[in-house]
Amino acid sequence: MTDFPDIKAFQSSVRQYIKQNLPDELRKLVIQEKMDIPRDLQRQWHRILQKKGWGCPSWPMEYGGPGWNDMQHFVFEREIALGDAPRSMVYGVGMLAPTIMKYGSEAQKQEILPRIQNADHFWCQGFSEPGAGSDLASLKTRAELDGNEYVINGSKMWTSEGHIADRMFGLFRTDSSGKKQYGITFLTLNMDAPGVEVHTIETYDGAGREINQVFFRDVRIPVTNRVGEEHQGWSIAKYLLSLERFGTAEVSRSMRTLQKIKNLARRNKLNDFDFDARLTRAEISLRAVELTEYRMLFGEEPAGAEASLLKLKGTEIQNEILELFHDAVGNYALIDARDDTSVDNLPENLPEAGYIAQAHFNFRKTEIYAGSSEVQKNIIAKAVLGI
Amino acid sequence: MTDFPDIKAFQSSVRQYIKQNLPDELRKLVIQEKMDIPRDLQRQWHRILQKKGWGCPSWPMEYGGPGWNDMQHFVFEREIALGDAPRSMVYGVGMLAPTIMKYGSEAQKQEILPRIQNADHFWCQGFSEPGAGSDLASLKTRAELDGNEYVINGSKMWTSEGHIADRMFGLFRTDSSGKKQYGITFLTLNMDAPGVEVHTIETYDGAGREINQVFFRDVRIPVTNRVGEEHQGWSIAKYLLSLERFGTAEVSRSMRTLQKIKNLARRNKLNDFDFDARLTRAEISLRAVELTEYRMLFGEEPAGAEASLLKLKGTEIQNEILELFHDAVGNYALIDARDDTSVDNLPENLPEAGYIAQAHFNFRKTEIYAGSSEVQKNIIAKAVLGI
Amino acid sequence: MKIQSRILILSEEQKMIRESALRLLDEEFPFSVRQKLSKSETGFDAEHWKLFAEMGWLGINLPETLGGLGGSLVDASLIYQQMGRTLVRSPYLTTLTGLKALTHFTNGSGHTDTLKQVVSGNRMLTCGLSETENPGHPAQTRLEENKDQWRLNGCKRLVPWAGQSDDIIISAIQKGEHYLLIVNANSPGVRKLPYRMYDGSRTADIEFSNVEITENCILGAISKADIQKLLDIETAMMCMEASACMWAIQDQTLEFMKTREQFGQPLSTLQALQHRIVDVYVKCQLAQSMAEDAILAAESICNNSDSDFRNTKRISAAKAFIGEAGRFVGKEGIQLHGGIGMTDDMPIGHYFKRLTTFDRLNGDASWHRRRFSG
Amino acid sequence: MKIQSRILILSEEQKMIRESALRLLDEEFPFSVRQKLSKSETGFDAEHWKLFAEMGWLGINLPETLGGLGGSLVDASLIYQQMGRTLVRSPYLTTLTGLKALTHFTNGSGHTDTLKQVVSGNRMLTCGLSETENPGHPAQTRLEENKDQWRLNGCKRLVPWAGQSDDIIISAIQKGEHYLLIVNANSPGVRKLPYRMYDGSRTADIEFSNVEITENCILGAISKADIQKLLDIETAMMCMEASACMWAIQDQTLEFMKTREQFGQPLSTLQALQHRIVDVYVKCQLAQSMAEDAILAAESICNNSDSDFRNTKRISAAKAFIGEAGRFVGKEGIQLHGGIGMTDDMPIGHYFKRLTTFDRLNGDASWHRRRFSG
Repeated sequence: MTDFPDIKAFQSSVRQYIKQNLPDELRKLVIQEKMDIPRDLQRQWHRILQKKGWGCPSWPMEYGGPGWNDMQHFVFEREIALGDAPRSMVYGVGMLAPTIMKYGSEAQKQEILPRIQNADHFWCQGFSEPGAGSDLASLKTRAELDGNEYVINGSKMWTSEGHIADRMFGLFRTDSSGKKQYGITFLTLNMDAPGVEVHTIETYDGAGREINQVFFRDVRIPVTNRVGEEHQGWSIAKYLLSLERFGTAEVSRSMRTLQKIKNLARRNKLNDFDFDARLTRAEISLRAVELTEYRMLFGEEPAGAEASLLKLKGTEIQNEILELFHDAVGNYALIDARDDTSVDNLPENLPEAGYIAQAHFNFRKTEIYAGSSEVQKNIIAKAVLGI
Repeated sequence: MTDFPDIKAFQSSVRQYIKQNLPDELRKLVIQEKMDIPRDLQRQWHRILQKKGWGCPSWPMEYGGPGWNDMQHFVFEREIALGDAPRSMVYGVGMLAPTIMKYGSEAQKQEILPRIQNADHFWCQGFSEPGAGSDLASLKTRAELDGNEYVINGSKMWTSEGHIADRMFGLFRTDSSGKKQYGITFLTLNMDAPGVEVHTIETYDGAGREINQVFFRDVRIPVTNRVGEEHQGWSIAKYLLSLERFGTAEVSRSMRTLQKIKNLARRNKLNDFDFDARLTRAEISLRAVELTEYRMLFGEEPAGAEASLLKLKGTEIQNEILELFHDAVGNYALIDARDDTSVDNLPENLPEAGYIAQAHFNFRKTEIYAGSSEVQKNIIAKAVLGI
Repeated sequence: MKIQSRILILSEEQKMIRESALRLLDEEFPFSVRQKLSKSETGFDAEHWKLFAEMGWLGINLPETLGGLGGSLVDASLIYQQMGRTLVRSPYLTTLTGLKALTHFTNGSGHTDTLKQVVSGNRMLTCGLSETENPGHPAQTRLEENKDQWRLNGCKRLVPWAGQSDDIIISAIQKGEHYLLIVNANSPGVRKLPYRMYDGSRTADIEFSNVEITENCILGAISKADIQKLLDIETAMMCMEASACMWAIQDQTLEFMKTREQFGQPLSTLQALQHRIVDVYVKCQLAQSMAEDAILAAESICNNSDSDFRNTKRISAAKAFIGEAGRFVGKEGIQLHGGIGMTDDMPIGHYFKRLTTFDRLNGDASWHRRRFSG
Repeated sequence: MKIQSRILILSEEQKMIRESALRLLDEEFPFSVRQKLSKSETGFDAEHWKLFAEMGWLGINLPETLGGLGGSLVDASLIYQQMGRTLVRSPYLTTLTGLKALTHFTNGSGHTDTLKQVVSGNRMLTCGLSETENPGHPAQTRLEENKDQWRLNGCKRLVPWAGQSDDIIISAIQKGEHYLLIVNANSPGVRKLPYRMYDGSRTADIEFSNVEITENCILGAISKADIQKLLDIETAMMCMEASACMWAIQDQTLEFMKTREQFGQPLSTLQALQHRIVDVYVKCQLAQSMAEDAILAAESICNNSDSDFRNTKRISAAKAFIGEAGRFVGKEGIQLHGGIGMTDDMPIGHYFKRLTTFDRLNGDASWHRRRFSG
């Protein structure tokens, strides 16, 4: 493998810092795979990282980021996962900010970026709609120009963290006359604007508040909230979505889950050859994805659409490993972690039973969101194999 | 399960008869999964069965068959497989004969059926063509009416046993003006007619002479060789192909292979948990197919298109089991059984090494022929699920 | 898709049992009611239980002299199958197991009154035979004689609906022999640690500290093989339930695919998705065959006092197959629904949770595979 | 699809090795030639072997002082990768292993002449380290001293190309210690039982009856761990070959799908088949990563005298993964070709046979999984 000088030193400084500064309360929530981590805890952690200049790891130095190379960024994200620290604030830091850097006006940069960097504003994403999921371009929520304002009507679906967000960026229909990719405009808005209503969508796993449907009724926002040209939001969205390509494989998180299974199996002294065989297979498969991710990030030539396979296989193996974890915990994994009495009654030596089922059910979403497995296969077929 | 009185007695009489009358030479070839069983041996065995009236097990009594009910027929086929007897002569006995009984003229019945029953004539099937496999109706081999004769030009592909057959039945294009299912005519012909040429297609597994391409150059056959109406052969073909629906699951043969694996594993004293786990899974899957076959044959309501799943899953599990057999034999399974020296050199206690690889490679065909797995899925989607 | 038996050949009467069960459950137990009950105190509705009693379902396997219908295990399984299809949650199965334990081994003598009250829905009974993940693993709970008094000490884990039950049938060990006891759940020294399960059903660990047991409550000695039989019968019933759950997922997913449009056409027109729903359909068919075979094996076990290892294997094969196939079908069902499949308002996820529970209870697929091949 | 390394970062020189190997092999070893050679006496062509020698491929890992090119294991693996891609069959790999054994453990002293002859293609060398299915299982073949004479007795199973070799390197046991020997294949007492394999390669069981061994032919004592190292290096090379075989199947199948029409449209337009060739593509990518990682691990093994269990595990993970993935891809390749895929004239089935062979040799997937997790 390529040598990156001093990368080991960098890695251990990150590991050390996380270990010493991650609040216990937060670490516990992450270990328990909680989806609804409170806003103030998220902010606290972001600011702890920001003290080192690490709050926005992907940002270039000119915007106050650490200016890391890909390898440093990669190592940082791995240490975050292995250290049971929360995922970084993906919507503001990871998605909107680079988009604003590329497509935003000077005023927008001044306005938006510092507030993300300081975790003053939490962002959410308004892309999908009830009738537009995988087929995003068929979105219908309208933004109509009225003087210096857009008037928004309709609703957005699957909005993660919509209930704790201050701002939303999203795609809105400003013209329906042409082909469906045309007439989409990229806008930002205040979540407390009159006419915005956030309804939680409960998921079958009972993960708590995580995703929402956001309704708009005559919501008025200034034209200056538009990013890029009117009707031309589709290409901005494509850029923004391409930022998700790496990391969605969740390799680091899966590595951490594997550690947990082995730790549990040692305590439980499982002696089930069938289970062992499944676990070994999963471990080897994860290794294949891990090495492929590495190869596509740092290898001979940069990966393009091929990177879709990381999301495809990464989430598949992620769920396989969570299933193994669920099975390793045994029958106490069947309890409903939303019920406090049930959690209190659990045998002391089996804390995993308090969260594994929920995680196991909840993470099935990863094969669905951000381009479902089927969409990833379509992308590979078309963009890589040319069929 | 439904009680069939005396079925046990029937079963043991069949088992007994096979055991006592199956020639050793033939038994050995069947155990070795040979595909090119000589014509005279096949005939000999057919006549041994016919002595008991069992040569044409599916035939009704009026045509000289045993007139068995479905359960007897089912039990008979199972005993044939478990007793290492060869498959019955499917093209003549199993496919053409019932078709003639239903669609043939009185003269055709007189002419064709007794010669099948006595194994005087071996038949082969001329359906597929180089450009018409799964999409059978797009066949192009022409039969043009010229006075009292059809003149055939073109070629047929994948013709099993074409090199030992006396006769062929097949589908030929007599009209190309309408939709492609129209204008197909069902004809029979002599394989020694002038202009017929049989070329063996070698398969990658090296199974010997098994399938052929048959070329026709101005082959002339009398109009009386036509079965049914001109241009209306498609519906006859559909009837004929529906006769294959059961049995193609090859459950009985797979049961026999499982016995062989266990026998071998006992001798080899395998102690490989990973292998054992795979074997147990396969055994349970086969059981699921076996029970489903039984249910569809003898259950509450007769199965229609649902029976496609038997072919689909039966061949899948068949190949899984053959793969396990191959793995159980170990590295000597890698030798090429076509090479006599290699076979002679094999360790004495491992006769399976002399045939398993070839069977393992050869039987991949079962997921392709007689409607590939993909075609079976399309059928189920359309005819059962209505999509 | 209508469930048709083909290995089971049903009488007209049995078909009627099946159809009327489906009609009643569909009517009384729509998904909205299930959702409401999920977070209720007891997890099921006493009115429903009364209805089950009125229909004769609780006493379906009991002789008429004990207030039952004298029906076969297959009869009971047809009702339970429809509970799987409609995702009804109740202590039905554990009640049947408890009654079977009570009557099969003692013919109910001395507990006729309890029996009748259970069958009429006025008293709740459950049965806890396992103490670990391995079904039928020998009991550690001890029955001890001390100064002419019997005392019970130990713990039974995850006894279904034990928190909602008046009586609990358990096994305990005394001088190396197993005994079957019926214990009043409210006796002094009985401590319940209740749990809500993620499928909304209820269960509890039960700790026994020096619980006084009257002679009358010791039903009799029981062999390990006989405990195993009770579990096997219960497992076969579960297989019928689970295979019906699978059909429900198939139906709902197929329906969804036919109506949901993407890129301007119904999902059901996309060939890759067609082949996947076909895979789901095929698993449902295979699972149904296994379930029917298991219930027939269990009926043989019921009817013969001799233990037949072949029957045991038939049930283990079914449990292992349906355990895996059920989870596969559940996952595919959600995936084919897309985001909608993740929502709590859609039944699909709840069927998946039930099928995941099924795989774990009474020994998971891996355990039953080992038992099958052993 | 062009094979690009991404874990391996290649120098310009290494890229040239890879490209020129591909060009040469494509030209000299088209499928028709392979087919012709399958049933020939030796299974490969002496002219090709001469060419390999002229290109310096046989001595690629040897120092220049011994007539080699002084290249790294990665260099050798790039050539062997292209042999996988073009399905070249020859004793190349076992020759390299033999040379490695000869030089690594003895630096070739005393056998310089043999070395040079092998490198120049004038003498054939092979290496047989296993006696059972388990790679590196301790040797039973015995080296015995009798009246100042060394004698060899025992049997080595399935030694690659042993029937075509002049010298065979084997391990034998003497007083509990393992020794590496070089044996003239035509010595009295050596009996060869040759086999043709289904991938057309040749192998043989070699029986030794009282074969006289001169002192000079005893290369030295060798630990079990060192034998294992030789096998691990060979296994990593095989992984590079096999992952290239997989790419060839992917390419050929994709091409077939684009051109073959059914129901009036190319197979490649059917979504269900698209998703399946995507699965094949994904397996190829994953396998390539594993292969590259294995060869890097093997290079570490070459460069360090210390045994590092982590490197061993990396190689086992790769072998297990590619073993299974290769068979999967082979089966899918045939299935997606339909009937055409069954014919001997299409390369696809031959690649599948090679990948099946790959899974078995040097320990199958199941063996390597156990080793990985152990």
